[in-house]
Parts: sequence; C-alpha cells; structure tokens
Amino acid sequence: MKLILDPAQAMLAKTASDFANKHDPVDRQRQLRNDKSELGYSPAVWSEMADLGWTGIPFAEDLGGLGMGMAEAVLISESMGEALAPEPFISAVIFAGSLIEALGTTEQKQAWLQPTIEGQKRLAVAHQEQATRFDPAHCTTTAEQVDGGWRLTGTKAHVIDGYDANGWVVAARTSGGDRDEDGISLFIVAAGANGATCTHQARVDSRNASTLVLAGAPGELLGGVDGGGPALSEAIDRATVALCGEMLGMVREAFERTIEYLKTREQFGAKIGTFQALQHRAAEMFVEIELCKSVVMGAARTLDEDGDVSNRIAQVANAKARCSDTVILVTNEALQMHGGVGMTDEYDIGLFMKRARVCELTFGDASYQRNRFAKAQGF
Amino acid sequence: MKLILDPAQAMLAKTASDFANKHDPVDRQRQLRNDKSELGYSPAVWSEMADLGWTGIPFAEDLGGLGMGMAEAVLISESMGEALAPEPFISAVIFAGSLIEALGTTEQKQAWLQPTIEGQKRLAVAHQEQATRFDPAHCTTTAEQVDGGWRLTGTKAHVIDGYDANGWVVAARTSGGDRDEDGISLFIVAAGANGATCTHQARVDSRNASTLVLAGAPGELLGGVDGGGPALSEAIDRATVALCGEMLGMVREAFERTIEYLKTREQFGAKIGTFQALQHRAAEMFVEIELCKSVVMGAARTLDEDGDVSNRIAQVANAKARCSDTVILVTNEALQMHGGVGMTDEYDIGLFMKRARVCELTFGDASYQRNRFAKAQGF
Amino acid sequence: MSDLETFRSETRSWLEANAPDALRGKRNDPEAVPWGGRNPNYKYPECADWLDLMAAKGFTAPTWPTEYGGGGLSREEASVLDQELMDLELPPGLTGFGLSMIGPTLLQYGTDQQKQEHLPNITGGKIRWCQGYSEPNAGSDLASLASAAVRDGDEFVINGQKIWTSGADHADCIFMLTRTETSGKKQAGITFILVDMDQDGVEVRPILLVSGASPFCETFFRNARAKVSNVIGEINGGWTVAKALLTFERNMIGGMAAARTSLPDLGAEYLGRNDDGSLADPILRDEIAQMEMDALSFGLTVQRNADAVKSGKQPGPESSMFKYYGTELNMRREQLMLSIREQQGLGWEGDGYSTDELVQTRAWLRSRGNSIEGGTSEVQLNIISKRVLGLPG
Amino acid sequence: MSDLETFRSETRSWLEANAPDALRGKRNDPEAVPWGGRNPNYKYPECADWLDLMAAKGFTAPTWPTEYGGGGLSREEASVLDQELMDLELPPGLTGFGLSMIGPTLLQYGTDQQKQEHLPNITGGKIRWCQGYSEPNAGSDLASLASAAVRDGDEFVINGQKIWTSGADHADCIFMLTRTETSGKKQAGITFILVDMDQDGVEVRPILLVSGASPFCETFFRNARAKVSNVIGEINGGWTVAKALLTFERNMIGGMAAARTSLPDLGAEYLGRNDDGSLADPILRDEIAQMEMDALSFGLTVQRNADAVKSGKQPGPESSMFKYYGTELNMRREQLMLSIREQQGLGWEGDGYSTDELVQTRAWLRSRGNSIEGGTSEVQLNIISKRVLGLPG
Repeated sequence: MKLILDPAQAMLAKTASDFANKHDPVDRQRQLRNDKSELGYSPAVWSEMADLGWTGIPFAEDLGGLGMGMAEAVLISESMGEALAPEPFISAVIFAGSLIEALGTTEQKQAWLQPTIEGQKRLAVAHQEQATRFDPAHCTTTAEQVDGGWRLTGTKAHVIDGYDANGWVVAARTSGGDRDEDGISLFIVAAGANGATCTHQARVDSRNASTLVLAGAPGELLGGVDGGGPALSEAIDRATVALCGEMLGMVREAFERTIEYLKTREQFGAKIGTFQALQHRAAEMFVEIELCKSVVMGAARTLDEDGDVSNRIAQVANAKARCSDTVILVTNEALQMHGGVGMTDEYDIGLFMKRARVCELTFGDASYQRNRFAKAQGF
Repeated sequence: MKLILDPAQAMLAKTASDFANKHDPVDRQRQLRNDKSELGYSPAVWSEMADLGWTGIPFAEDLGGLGMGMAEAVLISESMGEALAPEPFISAVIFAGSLIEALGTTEQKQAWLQPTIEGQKRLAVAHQEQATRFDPAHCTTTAEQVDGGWRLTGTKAHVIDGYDANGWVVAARTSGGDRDEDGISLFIVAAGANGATCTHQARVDSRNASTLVLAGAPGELLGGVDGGGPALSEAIDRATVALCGEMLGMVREAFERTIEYLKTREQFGAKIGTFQALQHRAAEMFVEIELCKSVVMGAARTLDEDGDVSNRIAQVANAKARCSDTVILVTNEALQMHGGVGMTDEYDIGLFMKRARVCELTFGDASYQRNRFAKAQGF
Repeated sequence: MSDLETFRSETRSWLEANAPDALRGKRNDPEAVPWGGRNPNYKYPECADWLDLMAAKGFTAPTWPTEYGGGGLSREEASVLDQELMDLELPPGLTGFGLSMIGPTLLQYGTDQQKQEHLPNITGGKIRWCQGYSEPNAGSDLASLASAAVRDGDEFVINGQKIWTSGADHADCIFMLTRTETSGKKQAGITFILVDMDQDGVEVRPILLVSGASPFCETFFRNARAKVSNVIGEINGGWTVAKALLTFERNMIGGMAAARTSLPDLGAEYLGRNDDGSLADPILRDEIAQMEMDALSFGLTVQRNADAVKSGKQPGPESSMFKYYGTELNMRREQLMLSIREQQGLGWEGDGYSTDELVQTRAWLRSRGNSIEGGTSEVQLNIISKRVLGLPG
Repeated sequence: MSDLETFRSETRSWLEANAPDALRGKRNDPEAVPWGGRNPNYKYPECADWLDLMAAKGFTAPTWPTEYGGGGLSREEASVLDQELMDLELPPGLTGFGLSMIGPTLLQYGTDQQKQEHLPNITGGKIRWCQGYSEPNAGSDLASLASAAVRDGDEFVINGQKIWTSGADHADCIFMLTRTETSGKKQAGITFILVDMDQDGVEVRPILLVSGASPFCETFFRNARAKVSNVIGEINGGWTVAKALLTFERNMIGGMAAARTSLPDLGAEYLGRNDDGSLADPILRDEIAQMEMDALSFGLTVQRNADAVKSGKQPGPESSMFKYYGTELNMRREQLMLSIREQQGLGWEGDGYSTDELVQTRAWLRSRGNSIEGGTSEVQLNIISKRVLGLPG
C-alpha cells in the first residue's frame, strides 16, 4: 500500500473540507445543541451531503454508490471532524450500510441501502448492551422463531444515532452462551414495529445514543443464522476507522486553533507562544498528530487492500488506540493553553473536548484496543 | 504519627549525612568498582559504621542495640544513598538482623545478632529464586529432616550481598505447593557448610547479588516450622522501606547536582536553567521528590507504630512504588539535562543511574507494588 | 479524660442537641452548606438557623480569635469539631471566600479598625465576598491588570473590568486589585481594596461554562466608589497582600482533591470482581491503585507540611506544589472515573443514566478548569522553579 | 516475471553463489559488519572479501550513481536487495558514516572533483570516516563552536578540540566544522572541511562511557592541515552543509529503532503464558502492546514520509520528528526489556546471567545517549516548534 493521496483523493479531500467548513460549522453544532434538537443533526445538511454523493462513497456502483473505499471514506469523516459536523455518516453509511451491502439480499439492499445512498432513509446499528465493556460478542438479547418469523427480546444500549432512525440492525443471540462469539445473528427491525421502543438520550456532545428496548419485536434476518459475528466485527472495524478519521480532523483543527492562539495571546509582556514549555508541548503534539495521520491512512488502506483478519485487527486497533489517546491529549492541552476562556461555553474548544471524550470511548477505548491488538498478534 | 523529625532524629540525620559524605564518597564507589572488589564494599568503612552504632540502630538495647526504629533506620540509608555508599546496612542489619531478632532463640541471637551489631559477622537473606517475579511465597527450595537435623536443597538467586557473608538466612519449603504462602520455614546456613556454594555475581551497580546453591546443606531452623512466611514478609517490608530511604537520598543528591548544573552550564548564550521547558521539568521533579520524602517518613513510622498488616503493606507498597518511579525519573532526567558529559564514565551521574535501576527492581518494581497495594486494600 | 476528649464529648452533645434534623446526612449536598450574605437563598430553610447557631458558638471560624466571632480553638480542637460534624454527616455552619480568603488576609494585614469592621460580618455570615483579581488581559500575568482606582478625597473611583469573579452574582462585597500607578514596575502600582457591590457603578454578568453551570462572572466597574479606609496594606503596596491571599487560595483549591466516591467501590460496581476479589479489569485496577497511591502520598505530604507549620515553619512558595499536584490529581481522578464508567459516563440527559452518572459528567467538565483557576499549573511550576529551586531567568 | 522479480531472483542466485559461509546467519552480530578503512580489523577474516565482492557489484551503496561505485538501483530494487540479505541472514557489505552521512552530503553539495575524489573511496570501503561537530562548549548549541581554521596559502591550519567524535579512534578521515570568521553572526563564520587524520597534528583519545564501551572520542587538533580544495560548500558557508548533514544523521539515528528482539517472544520467555496464549503479566502485556503499536505507527510514518519524498516532496525540518520519536522509542524499548527481564536484566558479570542478558544491560546503558547525540531531544523539539509550527521567539 502507498501512504499518499492520489490526485482524485486529494481533490475529494478538498471538496469535503470546503463543504464541511462553510457557514461557521462549529456554531451550527452549538445551535443544534441550544435548540435541544433531539435528532442531533440537520436533515437539510444531511440531504446536501447525499447530493454530493457522500452517502454512496463505499458502495458498489451498480447499487448507486461511488465504488470507493475506506481510503476515501476517512477523508469525508476527517473533514466532518474538523467542523464537528454531527450528521450520521459513520452510523448510517459506513456502519449500517456496510452490513447491508455485505449480508443483505437483493430485496434488503433495495429496501434499505438504496434509500440510504439517496439520503431518504437511514439505519442505526444496535450491537451493544449495557456493561459489556465494548465486547461485541457479549450479547444477551435473544431472537426466537415464531410462526416462521423472528421475534427479538432484550435491551440494546448506546445505539448511535438510534433515535428517529428508520430502522435498526440488531445483534441478537440465536445460540450459545452470553459471551460466545458464535451464535450471534443480525436482524433488521423497522421503526414503528410492535414491541420496539427507542428512547432519546443525549450524550455530553449533544448527539443522541439511544436505548432500544425490544419486547418480542419482529425482525428480519440479515445474513445467515448464527454467523453474524465476523461480519459485525468487520463492520465495527470499518466504522472505527471512519471514526479515527473524524478524530484526526478534530485534533488537526483543535491544534491549529491552539497554535494560532499561542501566536497572538500575550501574557507577561510576550506572546505565550514564546514560552519554551508550551513550545515543547506543542511540538510533542505535532509528532503525535503526524503519527495519527499515518495510522489512519494505514488502517483505511489495509481494510481496502488486505484480506488477512489478524492484520486488519492490528491496524484498526492501533489506529483507534492512538487516535483516542491523541484526541484527549490535544483537546486537553488546547483547553489548558487557552486558559480560562477555553472553559467558557461561548468558546469552541469546549465543544471539541466534549466530542473527543465520546469518540475516545466509542468502539472501544485505548486499553480495549491494546488488548485486542495483543490477541491478534498472538500474545 | 507525626511526619516531622524530632530533635534527636534531626541530629542523627546530620551525623549520618556528614559521615557518609566525607572523603569524596562517590569516588570511593567508583574505586571499589575499578578494583573489581568482589565484596563490593569496604570492610574498613563498614567497621566505622559499626563503631558509630549504625549496625545496632533497630535492635533492643539489651542485645547491644540502640533501641531505635525504622524512622531512624531510613535516616541512615538516606545518607548512604546520597553518597552511593555500598556497605551492607540494609541486607545485614535491617533485613537479616530483623529476622534474627524476631525469630531467633537466645543462642541464635548471641551467635549472629550480637556479632552483627558489633560489626564482626554478617548474614545475608536468600529468599528469592529465579523467575519468581518478586513473589516471596514462590519457593521451591526444600528442607528435609535427616537424623534430627535439617538438610536444604535448591538454588536461591539474587542474594543481596550474599558473597562472602558469614552465613545466610534461607527460605525453604517444608510443606505445601510451590507457590503457597504457608509451608515456608527459615533456616540459618553457615558459610563453609558442606553442600552450600555461593558464587559471586556482579550487577550493573558493581555490587554483588549471588547465587546460592544448596545440595543437602545443613541448616539450623529459625523460628517455627512452616510459619516463616509472615515474618519473612514483614522483614522484606522493613528492608524495602530502608531501601526507599536509600532511593530518597539518591534522588535528592542527583537532583541537587542537576539543579547546580542548570545554574552554571551555558548553551545558546544563556544558562540552560533559564530554559522554561527544563524549568518545568525540574519543578515537576521537585514535587515528586517532596512526595517521596512524605511516603518514606509515613511508611517508616507505620512500621514502628502500627500493627495492622494491611495498612503496613499499603504504606510500604506505596513508598516503594513511588520511590522506584521517582529514582528512575530523576536519574534519567539528570542524565538528559547533563547532556553528553552525563554519559561518560568519569561523571558521577551514570553511577546514580545504574544503582537506580537495581533499587527499582529490588523487593519488587512499581507494578508489583501496585498489585500488592490493591490486594491489601481489598480490590 | 484529656481536655481534647472533654471538648469532643461536649461538642458532640451540643451538636446532637442543636443541629437541625433536616441537615443531618446532608454533608455531601452542596446546597446544604450556608454561604450567608445579605440575601441568602437556601434550598433548606434550616440553613439560616444552622448558620446562626454555629456562628454564636464561634464554630463558623473555629480557629479565629473570639473577639471577631471566631471560636478561639486550637487546631486539634478544630479538627475534633470537624470530625464530629462528619460523624453526624452535618454540613459546616458556613463556607465562602470570606472565611477562606479575605478573612485570613485581614487577620494578617488588616488594621485593628478593618478587622473589627469586617471580620465579625464574615464569621456571622452577614456579608458574602467574592474575589476581583483576573482581567481579560491579565490572566496568568496577574500584575499587568489595568482596572483603575483614582483618588477623590477620602474615596477611590474605580473603572475597569474583572473576569472569573467566582460567585460575584451572589456576593455583597468584592476584594479587588486595582491600578493606582501606571509608571514604574507594574507590581509596584497595585492597590488592594474592598468594595461594596451594592451600588450603581457595579454590574455583574454570569459566564456560561462548558459544564453548563455559571460559577464565574464578568464584573464591570463604572465610576464605582470605595473609601480609602478600605485599602488593605499600603496604597500601591497591594501586590504583597495579593500574593499572601493567593497562598490561601492555592491551599483551598489544592485541598479540593479530597476523596469522595471510593474508586475501588466504583470499580467493583462497573467492572465486577474476579473470584479472588480483585477487580475484573487488570489495567483499570492498576490505574485505580496508582490513583489511590498518589492520593495517599499527597495526603501524607499535606500532613507533613501541616506538622512542619505547627512546629514553626513559615509557609513559603512551596505551597504552589499543593495547588499544582492537588488539582492535577483531581483532574486525573475525574478522567479515571469516566474510564471506569465507560459509555455510562458520557450521559448528558435521558433515562439511561443514573443521577450519579449525570452529575459526574458535569463534575469532570468542571474539573478541567482546576488547573487554570487560582493560577495555572504553568504559573505554579514557574514559581517552584524560580522561587523554590532558584533557577535563573 | 516483472523486472523487480527478475532482479530479485538474480540477486538471490548471486548472493547464494558468492556470500561467504562464515557470515551467513551472522546478520545480528555487530562484529560481522565490515566498516572498511585503511587498517580494518575483522573478527571474521571473510569480512574483507565480502566487502570487496559487494563493492564490486555496487551493493555497498545500492542507490548511488554507478560512476562513484554505487549500484544505480531504484529504491524498490535496493529494498529487494535488503530483503534477500535478511533472508540469508547476511550482514550488509559495508557500514559507516561515509555511507550514511558524508556521502549523501557530497552527493548534494560536493563539486564534481570532490565527488570523484571521495565517493569511490567510500563505496569501496577504502576510507573510514568520522564526524567532528560537537565541542566541549558547543553541545546542543552547535553554532557556537570555536575550533579555528586559518588560511595559509592553499591550505587551512586547524587548532581546537572536538568531542563525541564517534569511532574517531578507527577512522582515517574526519568531516568537521571549523570557525573561519569570529565576527558577525556565529552561524555565518563556519566552514565545513574534510581532514585526513593520518598526520601529527591530530590526536584521538577514547571516552569511557557508563556502558563500559568507548564508542566516542575526544579529538585534538594542533596545527593540523587540510587543503582548501577539501572545503565543502562555501568558505564561511558551512552551516548550510552542516544542517543538511544533520538531517542525514537524524534519519540514521531515528532509524535505529528498527525492531530486533521480538518483545512478545521475550515476554513469553520471561513471563510465561496463560492457557489462552496471552502473556501471564497483564500489565507488562499492556505495555508491550503499547510499544509494538508505537513502533508500528512510527514505521507507517516513516513509510508515509518516504512515499511523499518519492512523489516529489522536499525533506524539511519535520525530519526532527524522526530523530526525536525514533530515539525516544528505542530508549523506552530498552527500558521495557529490562522490566520484562526483571532482576535478570541487572547483570554485569557472572554465571547467573545469559550472554543475551549481559549484552542487553549494556545496550540499555548505551541507549540512554540516543536522546543526546545527534542533537538532543530538546533541540529537535525546538526545531519543530520554531521551524515547523512557526511559534515565535
């Protein structure tokens, strides 16, 4: 793999960044919060993104997609991270969309993937439960066959962008014990189905991550029975790398703003950027961010080019751990270097810090990823 | 407990520091190394220390001791750390001596403790074996009763100051499995006994930590059968705290020399102590060293005043973990701030760095101590 | 029975007889602690009585002299009082910047008249104070402040702006630094003065923080007035007074790191335990142990310092260490608690989160300011390197 | 078969036919690598033949132009050559500062005549080089160097002292920085010159290090002489050349972090494994994972930079990042290896330690200098903050 953007990718990156940055983007995020938007994003902007083709980036052209890969998807999420854009690109396109494309029947693709690409519908993935410490194999929600159909029972937690979705891809157990990797099947549960209740919940970043209560709700099987685990795991990896792209955009933006502040703010009769202690900390952040750029590129290209599962896991775990650590480091340092003003609600840095914490924990924190990396590498 | 020196302790600290610092102390350490002294210390200086009463510090006055406690013992080891004095105060007085005083019969005290106090004999403790990761309960050396006496078989590793000792206190298994805390008994094996071979080994700090091979060597029981574990554990704690005192002396001295260097060395047309990045790192070290002072005092006084085992373990584990981390931090930073000259053999900082690494790992590194602390606190 | 034990049993009896039932068990409820002032607004009406009862005994300022409404107690007795309050889970009788900051400063630098005028109003909870130090262009570089005080007869006329004035929207009076001389060394033209905020020339605007709360304000002065007799220390000599007060402030903020929620218990709740009782996540267990050990070490250091002060040592610039390490400790602790709670620690609102979880999200956000307020961590490290270690430049 | 695969199979055949048996499997033995020079001293006599064989093929400097004895290979081909050497566990044909430092500098800044005079002697291993940069009072602040070079006809006469001259006791020639102008900006009076060390005016004294080895020397110049034609770049313009060379040095030292011993294997040996194959110590396992991930991330960054350079990007001050992170990585790795080996990692001599263990103690000590030599970590951070981030002051 080559760790460099080709001309088409460079152009896509520029278009994405231009789009995400127009109209005072961070202010838009603050406005959504102040309006207590339950959706947490703007349907109008989402629709524009669909018009630009972003919703079809990774999908085959015969489905209406652009036939690109994760190398391109991370350019989109990176630009959204720069602007703190909250639209459901990762949850609906990369996460749910990948599962439908990988496992769906022709009918399921027509029913869910094409409308996703067109920006008309979106699914959210309900794969987690409470207190399962990021482990996707830890699944207690069950699915039973009743009268030729499937009925799902259990509570899924932290369903990203789950509120007001048109349906959910739900992981449920069809055999095995609570923590077995085998025996998990995937189902599509349509919004409005009897026995499916999704309650709104806001996180510290003002986006929604919902609880989905299933009380015998009807689900449509996606893929084979008992074999959903590996596909789910790969889809999580794709969503994770897209999230790494978002974190990279965030750290780049928060860092740039901080460097700018260091060059203008004066204390003790000098620009604070002349203080060597701050200079060294800034230089250390620069190095960490350069590493982040490399691991995001590396992980995205590995997903596109390499079929080896343990190599895939190692690259993805590495990227997520590093981006998690760096997004916390850089947003904390940004706040500290901005001083008191950084703590105020009217200043943007706080919004980056809040979103950073959510990203850090989504799809597993650094400690979880180190464990996963070690397992994949056989130690 | 009060965390302050009383006037008598303050005077003892001053006497000890004055003694340890006379005659270019660090040069003495270098000379012993260059002479390839197998003993690793100077018997003449050791004899002077005995004359000053240091060898009797913690022992009851009716045995010829000074009747003091660990609060005083750490003042001695701290001054020895300042000067990198390699005499066997911790191994012979605090570690072996404590075991004889706690468990010995009147005859054993006469045979071993009184000559220790007089500076005539010394014992070393052989409690460890290879690859036991600091766990004193992991003991495979066995003791069997033969013709009314005990015969010991096994190999003890890393016996501190073991070479040329007059005898060894050996931990051997008399019942239970390899890692059981119960079933360990302690024995005195005299130097020259048939079947006891101690081979000289030098560590990176030029001191000796020997291998003791026991092939049916005769041993004299110290304390009760099977019950040596708790006494051994307490003696290790006492020796650990004395070692924390030594580390405190080392960090204080290495730090002082570094601050002095920062105030005199010039680069880029200025004293390097004016560079804020170095100033902040120095200030952070200052804080860590202040914490070390407190934990050494706290742990020593807890051993003297508090009978509660889990509190004792928590205080000792805390002191050792912190001093281990700090001695590595401060000696590494001292080297870095001294630049190239610090890397040369003729400069003292390297000697501190080498001894620091040995201290860090003796009686358990910081990670081992955190585990021990957590266990003692029930989590 | 020793004198101390007598004091303990008498105090215990008095507390049991007099403390309002409504406040028992409320020690950890921030809204149960009286802040006093001209217009107090209490969640529990009993707070007003509690304040008066405690003040009458001198228990709002236990170690201050009795002539100013203090308790005249020794440190040991004050500590016994605190233990007994804790045992009954009772809040203190009063809190605020009068007790923790301007009071100690007046005791050290005030004239007899100033002490008599202000200290009884502090111990009695009659006047609530706030601090006017930072300005928009004088944060870490405090001495470059610009708010002007111009002499007009026996008054000063004040114009300018303060920021980060903690609790200014509830305060009656402000102790503030003003510029009374613009030439010469900037530290040498500062005057420390007390200003009544109940006048037209003072306007207060709360600042909304990332945590969603507004503990700080911007405070504007437009021809506000204060008597010259309210200058503490010399005119143009306020910097000395200001530094002494900063020491009190650092001690207060550094001391906030006191343990609340037990981390091992929190770990057991969220991570579970292995058969041998150890927490099920070995990495988080290790981090919790490190945190507990750091807190133990810090506590021992606070105690060592207190023991040294008791035996005559003067507090010096090393108090910067307490501010620095105490706040960093608190911030690391809040971050670790989030890691333990995992995604449950991310909640802002909704049924999926417990009250504890929602409170902690905000506490974490609030904690991010600890290393900025009261002198940034960087300023504390500067003080240590220059004034303790004597490094040049 | 692609051209590259053809090259691979031809190279493989050639190596298998020609490489001395005595050197196979010796890739990790530092003493099996030829350093060349006028008076080489080899542990394995076959090293001399190996050097000549490889030099004749241009394989000592695979990517250099063939006219100077290089191989004229593409980066991809050079990489294939390296892989095949690794597969056969063969050492490279030559190593040293000629190849890694002065050679690339001459290729960039040398005149045609200088290239023709010196480069073939480098690729052929005829001349061994060392570097004369640091002086006792010019460490991190390199530009304040004082060693004087005074013009005398078509020669310079050199007086002064260099320190940290790596391998000077085995070197034939030295490339050094001298002061040729004492007034004006200190960077503007420096001249970069090549000096033959085989003359009376040059004296070398090895420096004993904490590791017990003497890889560095002090080098004294007393009326030593060098031809003016051996000045690289302009007289008084040596600083530009010096900085370019520092980039090569940083890349070399940063690149030393390449993995050798596998940490997971070392962990398995010293810590054991659980039934599920995981290392028995969860904390060290976590640290090993962090280390492996840092190394992977660094490797990806080196690759990303190489890919960018290949597509036309000029190397800039961000190369400081590679020196900084690469050396810090290497030092942390050595420390971690000691922690894994526990007390077995403390050995200096004696039967109780394996050769690997004794070697590693010394490697750890040696590694402590990585963040000092070739520009300290602090200097690299300064470069990044000023020249990459554009911070003022």
